[in-house]
Amino acid sequence: MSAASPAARRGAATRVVLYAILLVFAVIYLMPLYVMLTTSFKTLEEIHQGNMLALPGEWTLAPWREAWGSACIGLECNGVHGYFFNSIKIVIPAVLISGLLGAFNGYVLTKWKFRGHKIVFGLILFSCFIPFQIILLPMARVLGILHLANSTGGLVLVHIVYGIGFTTLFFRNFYASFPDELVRAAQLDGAGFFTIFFRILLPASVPIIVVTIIWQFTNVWNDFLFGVSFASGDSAPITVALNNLVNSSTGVKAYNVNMAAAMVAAVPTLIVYILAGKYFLRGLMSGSVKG
Amino acid sequence: MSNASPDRDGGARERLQRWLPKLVLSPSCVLVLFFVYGFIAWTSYISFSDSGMMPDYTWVGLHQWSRLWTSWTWGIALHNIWVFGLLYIVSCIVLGLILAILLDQRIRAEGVLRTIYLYPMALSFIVTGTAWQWFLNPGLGLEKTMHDLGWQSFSFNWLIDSNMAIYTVVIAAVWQATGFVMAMFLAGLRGIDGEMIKAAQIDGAPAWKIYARIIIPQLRPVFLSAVVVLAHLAIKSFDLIVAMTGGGPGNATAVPATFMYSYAFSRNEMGIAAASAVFMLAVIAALIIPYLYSELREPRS
Amino acid sequence: MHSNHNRALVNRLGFALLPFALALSTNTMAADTSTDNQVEVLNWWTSGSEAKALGALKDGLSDQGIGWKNMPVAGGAGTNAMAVLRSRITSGNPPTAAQVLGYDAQDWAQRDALSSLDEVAKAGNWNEVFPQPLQEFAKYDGHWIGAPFEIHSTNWVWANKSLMDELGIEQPKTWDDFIASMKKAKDAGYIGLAYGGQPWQDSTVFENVVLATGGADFYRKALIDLDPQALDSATMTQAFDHLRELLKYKDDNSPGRDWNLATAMVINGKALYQIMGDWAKGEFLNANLEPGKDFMCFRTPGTQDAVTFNSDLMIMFDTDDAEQQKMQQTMAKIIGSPEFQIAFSQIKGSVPARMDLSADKLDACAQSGYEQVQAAAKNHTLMGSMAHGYAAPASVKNAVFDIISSFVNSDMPSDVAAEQLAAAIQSATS
Amino acid sequence: MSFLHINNVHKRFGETHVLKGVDIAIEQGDFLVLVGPSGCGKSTLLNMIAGLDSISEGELLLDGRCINDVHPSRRDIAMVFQSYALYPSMTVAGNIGFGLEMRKVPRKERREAVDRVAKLLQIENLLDRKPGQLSGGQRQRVAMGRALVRDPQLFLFDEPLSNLDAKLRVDMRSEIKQLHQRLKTTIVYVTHDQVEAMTLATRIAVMRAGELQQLGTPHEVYDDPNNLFVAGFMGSPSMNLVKARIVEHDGVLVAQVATGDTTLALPIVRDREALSDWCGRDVILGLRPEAITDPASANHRDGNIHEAELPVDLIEPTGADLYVVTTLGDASVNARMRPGTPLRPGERTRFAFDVSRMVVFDPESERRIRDEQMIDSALEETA
Repeated sequence: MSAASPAARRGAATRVVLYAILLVFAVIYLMPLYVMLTTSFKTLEEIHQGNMLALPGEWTLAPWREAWGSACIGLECNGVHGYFFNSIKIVIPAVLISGLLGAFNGYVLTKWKFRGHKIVFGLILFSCFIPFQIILLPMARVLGILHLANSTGGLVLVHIVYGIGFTTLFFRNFYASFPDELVRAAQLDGAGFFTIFFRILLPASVPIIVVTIIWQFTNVWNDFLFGVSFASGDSAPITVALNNLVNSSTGVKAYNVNMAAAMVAAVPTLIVYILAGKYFLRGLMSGSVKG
Repeated sequence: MSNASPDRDGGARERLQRWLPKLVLSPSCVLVLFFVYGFIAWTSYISFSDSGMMPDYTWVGLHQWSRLWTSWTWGIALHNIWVFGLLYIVSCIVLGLILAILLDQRIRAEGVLRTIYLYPMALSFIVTGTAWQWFLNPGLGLEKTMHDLGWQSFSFNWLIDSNMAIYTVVIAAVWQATGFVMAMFLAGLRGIDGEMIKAAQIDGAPAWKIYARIIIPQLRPVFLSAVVVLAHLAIKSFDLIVAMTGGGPGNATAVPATFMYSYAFSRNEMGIAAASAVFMLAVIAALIIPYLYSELREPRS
Repeated sequence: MHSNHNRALVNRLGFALLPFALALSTNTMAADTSTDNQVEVLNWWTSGSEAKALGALKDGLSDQGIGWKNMPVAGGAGTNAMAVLRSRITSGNPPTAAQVLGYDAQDWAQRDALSSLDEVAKAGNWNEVFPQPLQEFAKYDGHWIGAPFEIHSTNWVWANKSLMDELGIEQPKTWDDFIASMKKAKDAGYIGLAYGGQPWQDSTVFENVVLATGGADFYRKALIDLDPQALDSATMTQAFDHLRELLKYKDDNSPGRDWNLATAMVINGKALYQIMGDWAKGEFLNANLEPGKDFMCFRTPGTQDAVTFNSDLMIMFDTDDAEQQKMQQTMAKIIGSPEFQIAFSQIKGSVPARMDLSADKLDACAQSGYEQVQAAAKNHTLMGSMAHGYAAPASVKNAVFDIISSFVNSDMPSDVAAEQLAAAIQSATS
Repeated sequence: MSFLHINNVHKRFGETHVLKGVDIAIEQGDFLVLVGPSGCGKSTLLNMIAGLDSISEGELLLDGRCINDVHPSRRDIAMVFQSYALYPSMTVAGNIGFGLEMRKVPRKERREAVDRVAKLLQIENLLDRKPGQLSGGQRQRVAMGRALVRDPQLFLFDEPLSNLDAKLRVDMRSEIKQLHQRLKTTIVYVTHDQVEAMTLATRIAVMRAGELQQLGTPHEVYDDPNNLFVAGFMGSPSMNLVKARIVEHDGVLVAQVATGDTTLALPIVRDREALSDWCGRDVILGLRPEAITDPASANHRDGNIHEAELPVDLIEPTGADLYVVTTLGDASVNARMRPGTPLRPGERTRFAFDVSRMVVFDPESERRIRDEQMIDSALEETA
């Protein structure tokens, strides 16, 4: 009976158009991922002869095996697995430490305000936005002096320093929504600075902890500029290794291996994102729009 | 007097408690002061020095700056960042807004679609650049696919055309960031008072007019945030260029970020590199500081 | 020294980086782990042939009871590794020695960072046996500061022999012949010139064209002396015209292509020629091709009388440790020795840096190459390669890259290009 | 010596002077309500008592001990916050017991104390819940439990009822009152709601812009306000304030109010001595709505009733009362009459003024014009 009404029919038609547009966009957005995935399962021969958009005629895991274990990056033919673990070695301490510092900062800046706390926050926050080119030269020198040049340790330090801005922003915005009275009540109850933080605020911070971890994880994992500037050779993170791999050539470009390696580099952030996409979205929001 | 001594003891502990917050904040402050502001100062100084391969603290005034501004590649880099930045910001905002409005129509699979639009943000450009580079490669990607499908006259060789290469970077960059902008707008749309829209509907306004006259004007803060975030992403864009074009063909897609890297690390021109970095910082600061200022002072009122 | 793959990033970045940009790096954190009789050597020779070539040095050292702590660079991050070397030296923790190129050795010497090799040089008569143009880089202020490993030259054409035979092409002697032969290939549906569209490759081709167009004197005046009049001259305009003509014979997909992919096009018979340094020979040999039979190597037509070269130098960092000093001297001595020079080039594809050796043990290409280098050294036509940092400092070199690549990738008129080249060099040297 | 003595306390935040020398003294068992409009400094004063804000100047004495520099946790004070400030990740029992835990009270004792308080507040069944699962009223109880469990010398309440809906607020109000009467504890209670102040307090401190306006029993503050502000602030509907002129009429001091075509002359019976100096000068009269009634409801015994016929502008029945609005001078005046009084807007009717309850203010200083002795006698009355 709804079909009878012309208005309803027009409404239904609009819905169809609406879904069609959204679907087309979805296809466009998925295309690169699709191409990467299918290509990584194709043989080189099929890549050169077949259609980019076609599914693999014959599925092969060889490109993945090669990318992981035996592809040549620069001159070493051990695949990306070593660099993958480099990235893990970098990402775990960097995320944990910058997250903890950010949590402390957010706690102090919202619950233990002092004269000039806004200026301090502004100064910390501004560090999120600086073009990192401005710190490349002195950082290279400082890392050298600290004997951290070309080591994963150096990258951990770099990511901590330049992650503090975002983690502080997240925790500050989150704790700002906690009533100050909570801290006052706890003080009256006799709890000190750390007790209040660890017993009262931190247990209630699970959502923002998840957001921060996801945000920092993707940022650190996906970093290229710092990796390429401060680490090379054996200590390079996966992004740098991937770029080197893709641009290493021995006469033939092994696109399938490149794509497999790209997928290896993408899988951790993709998994994190798909598993915790909602939180990720929230993290993006609190990173940009005032929460 | 017997209870005076525990009080005094408590005094010391209380003093510690009073200092604890600042003490806890101080490592971050020290790190940020040194690694951000100290480094900014150092780089700024270097931009006025005679530094080449190694830092050299001889003051040369504006020499490096005048070399920067007469540099031919810097001109290209500036031109490119203008073209890139403008197209990138406008396209992201237009597309992001459209997607957000479409998704806001009580769409059935909203969660899935949102995830699809947003996932590029989770990937490194080094990863997706690999795909895009291949996708847009005339000999292998889209062009070849179209030819295979029988569309022989199809031609898309922007990636290797020095006049068009920068646009391929725009395409990939927009693809990556639109989802993010969409998410911002979506959150903005959800935050709008529904009663106002009901009132407009009762007044008989058609849907597009409600959007154009009532809803979109209210998203002003989101526009502002989006522009700020996108502008700073654009100026910082580095891996995106490296992964897609490497700054080429020739210097066709050089931007300030790649310019600085090249002058600092391969051309032994630390002075010019520092000047270009300071310039980038100045542009971003001009954008960000007023924004941060307004964001931070607002809660006071 | 041309590692096959490790300039990946460098090339991709397209920052007009030399394939042999200084890529010194370490994969350990500090040198204080080095034991008493061990040398720590920064280098980027890690490909099969390069590592093997370096093995000659390692063996020589171990004969003297000196241990070897290799610090090879994997991956192509040459530029940032340079930053690492900088910070290691400023933080007072230099390696024993490092492999560097041309102007970088001079830069470090200028900073008093290097040990003098005068004693070894005197004993080995280096002043006589190494060609003068190379000494300009290996010596600073009259003192030896670098031990040259070898000489690479860049004005080579690599050709597919069977394709030449098929098309009835003789080895071209003049520029016009050269162009004519490529036209023939193009008309027959082949690619005339295998071309890698990266700034350093653009400039490698360009320096060949300049040398072929203007001759050795002009090359020196324009690209080494950086004479503004020569740079913005009719001859330079003509050189750009020639380059433009040459570019007609490349394929459209060249931008960004690695040099070895271009070499592969010659090997596969897709393309007739490639203009590239003698490291390209390694690719042919790897494909089990034989010089003279399967592929041809000849000087770029019009440049037969001259050689543009580059060379790896081992520089030793100044140290107070007497033990280390002794080992540095020993290492320099080994590098300068005739046996090492031959053995090294045999593996690496280059020719010895010493001019007083017998070429018997080298392959055909290297034999003729060595003769040509010797002749050029005698005739003062052995000149540093602009594209590889032996003609001008990095800042100038990259300014040149900017213009050349821009010319290659656009339809810039030749006279404008010459004018801009002069202006860019002027700006870089100001 | 008073139990809690706030002695000339100042608070400055940078340039702004938030508290300008406040003096308050209360006895053990007193229920002091700090009342005033927002921004008057009452919450700041409460926080200073708690030790959560520092004291810029002056002295704070609790049971004879100066606590200016004593840490909040050692002042033996408990506080109930406006937002309740329940620890979100702890159960109700954890919340209530946290203060004891911090004071290293053994687990068993703690459990007993928590159970005792939970029973007192009838929240035994909620002990294992998290604050997020509680209703507003339940949270309020937990917050009180957290304060009660510690059995402190002094309780502080910071607008504890303002987040509750109207009905619950009234219920909780009387519970707090009962609790106070049962436990005989000393309480300092901040509110901006003058009804709460009136119903709960044994002593009310009315504050405005960092200054104490009046300290007294609810009755004093209500009937005998120190100044125009206190008069206007306390009571709902608020006191009627009308411009008048003091004249001597046949040897009788009257306040003349020009209203429409007639002039109303209200005889002065209170503060006569002080007002005799004000002959021929303008003043402001203050009359509670309940002091203006219909003649039948008026208390005629003391002969202090003065009647006048005035127009009825508006009638507002509230069920219990009928408020009638008329015009006196140039001001609208509220009168409280018996419900069911047959009136219609536009009519004229007789109003009975209880002049014994009339207070008079100096229009310039806004101070009350009153006899010295009257204060003394008022104090004696209450004592």
